[in-house]
Amino acid sequence: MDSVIHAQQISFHRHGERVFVPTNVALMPGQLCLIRGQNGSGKTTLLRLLAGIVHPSEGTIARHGSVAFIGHRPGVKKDLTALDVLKFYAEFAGADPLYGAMSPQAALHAAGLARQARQRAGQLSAGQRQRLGLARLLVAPKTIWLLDEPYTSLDADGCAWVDGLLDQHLALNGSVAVAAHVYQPKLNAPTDVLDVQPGAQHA
Amino acid sequence: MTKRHPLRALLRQDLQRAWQHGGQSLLPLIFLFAVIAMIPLGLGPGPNLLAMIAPGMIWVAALLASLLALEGVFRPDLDDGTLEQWWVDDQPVLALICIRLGSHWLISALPIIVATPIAGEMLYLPAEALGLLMLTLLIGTPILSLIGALAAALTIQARQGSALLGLLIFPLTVPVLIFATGAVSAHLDGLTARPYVLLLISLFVLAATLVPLAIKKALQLNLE
Amino acid sequence: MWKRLKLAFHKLGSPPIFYRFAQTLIPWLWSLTGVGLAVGLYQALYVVPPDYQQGDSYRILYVHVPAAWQAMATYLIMAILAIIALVWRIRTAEIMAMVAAPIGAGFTLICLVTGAIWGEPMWGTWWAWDARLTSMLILLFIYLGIMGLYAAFDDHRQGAKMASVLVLVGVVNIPIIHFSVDWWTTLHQGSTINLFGPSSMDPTMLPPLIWMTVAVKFMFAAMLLQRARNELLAQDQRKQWTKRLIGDLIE
Amino acid sequence: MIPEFSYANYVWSSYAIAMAVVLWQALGPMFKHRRLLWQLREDQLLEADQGNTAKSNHTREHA
Repeated sequence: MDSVIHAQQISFHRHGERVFVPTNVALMPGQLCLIRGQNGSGKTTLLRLLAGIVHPSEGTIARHGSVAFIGHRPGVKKDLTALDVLKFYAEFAGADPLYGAMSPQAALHAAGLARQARQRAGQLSAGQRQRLGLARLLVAPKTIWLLDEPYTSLDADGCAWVDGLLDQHLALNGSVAVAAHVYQPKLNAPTDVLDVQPGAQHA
Repeated sequence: MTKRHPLRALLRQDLQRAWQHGGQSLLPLIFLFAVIAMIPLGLGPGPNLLAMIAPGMIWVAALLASLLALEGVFRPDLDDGTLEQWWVDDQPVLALICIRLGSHWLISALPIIVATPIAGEMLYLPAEALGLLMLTLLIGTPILSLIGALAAALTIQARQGSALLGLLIFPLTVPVLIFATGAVSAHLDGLTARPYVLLLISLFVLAATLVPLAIKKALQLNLE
Repeated sequence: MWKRLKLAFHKLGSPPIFYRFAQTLIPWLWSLTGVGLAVGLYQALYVVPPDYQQGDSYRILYVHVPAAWQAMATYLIMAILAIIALVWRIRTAEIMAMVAAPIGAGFTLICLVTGAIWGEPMWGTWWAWDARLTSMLILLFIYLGIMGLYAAFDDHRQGAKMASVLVLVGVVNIPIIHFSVDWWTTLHQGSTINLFGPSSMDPTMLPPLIWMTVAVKFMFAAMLLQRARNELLAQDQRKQWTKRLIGDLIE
Repeated sequence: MIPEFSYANYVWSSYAIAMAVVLWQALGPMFKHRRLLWQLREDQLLEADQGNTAKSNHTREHA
């Protein structure tokens, strides 16, 4: 089977210096790629490159499949209700027909936020907001999930819920790239590890 | 709901949020009236003088009012991580920018245009100039929104961005101000306002084609 | 040819090479400026006869006009550098575009002040909303805006990129501003006395203008390289090449 | 030596102001360059010094 993301020797230059050492990424269907590295090693930048938010300064990226990206900041408008946030994403991002999309209500339920549906996102706790951000993956499912520190501010239950989401997605032949530096996902599926090295000085 | 409608979704969300903010969305309008009310207090209530300067004053007040809402055009989206979603999964970025500009104009500028008759009445604006003044506002305020949004996109991460906004915007909006008020005074002098209105329209076309590209570039630089 | 040009371009893009290049060029540029100014000023103040209409006050033209030309030319150069900076991401172009703004603002200021001084004996007022003076005033604000935007970023390179976008927007806008202001003054003043126009210049009055204009061009180049050299040094304090440079100076 | 212009005040003051702006634009960066080099040199000497003392402390501890 062909890879859904194929990146060759990509890197990004900030201030004329490489953020990380040029890296190859080959993400296969049904595969999880765990991106590791110290703080500031460029995990976030690598994920943003893979998502297409920034363009690589060197190397090439080919994507085959729809992409969902959940960054540091989960992309939740604080003045909207939890339900409205998900309704917006269902319409804004749409669902890949390969996967069954949940209704916003069902997704809230799955994320354990059924009782917070009418609350403004600004009133939710950080962990709840993180769950809400991740629930986007259910209302607007995509083939490739790019998740930047999805376990941030989640409790043990939340981490297990995310692990479940990932397992389910991988079982459907979806692909996931996760940057995580504390919690390690506990999954059934094969996990590939990619270590990001901070960039050396670029002469 | 499998098909995506990013433009519709964004427009709906923007309008919904403006509606929820209620009074806050009307701040530019309130500010406009505050400025209008200051003018007779500063210049004296003489109807002749006020009538003469009314078109220009309403335009300057509209320009100042348009500054107020700019903080909210892109900055909150960058801060909460929704802006980067515009670049994920081949979304039509340029069209999204245009939608955002459109909703911004609807929320901040349209109320001002609708309220112009009242402002005109307060400054003894000659009745025959009102229609033309509203027309120039209708064509000109979108240009202000475009230039303002560009300045906002450039200053998102700047220190004291809001203080800079005015300095960046005013020189660029000089032609709009000149042609718009020129149209009205030509009309009041019994001349044709046509060339001014046509120039204003071509300014709008030029701005509408070029500025969104510059905004896209500026936002992209912010995401790097 | 093209390839060699491109190579030279990239070489100049390297900070230490650019620094040394500027270092050797600056004294030459200042000397040429000095020669040009000496000849130009001598001709402007001693050689050319007084104008039969304006008396001697027209001599202000020899600073006013070269400054005005340079104020506009600087913007054009800045715009070209901004394009190079945004498209090819060459850092020295970025820096030169940014340091061009204060220089352009300086020439604009000279143009405005000398214009105002000229206006006093001619119009009887220091400031008139004359089309050219007004456009220059707006140009000054644009320069200040670019400088302000660049200075408002802690990250110089981010600031330079943002300001470069603004420079390019200005390049489209400046002719429109000029045109609109022209229209505006004819609308509001009927016909102004055309003071600054090159309407009927006696050929004997021309040589000093040429000398001064050329001198100002060299002056601009010298100032640009001077400021760019400083900016490069300040930004690269922690880089190897500056350390080596300082090391050479210590010995 | 100085020519007797009509409007002499206007002519001389505009030349003087132009000269002042030019001098300010030319000399400012020149001084800044000197200051920068001086400052960088000082930083570097300080750094080298620190390196030396650190080394000598180290040897002392060993002794």
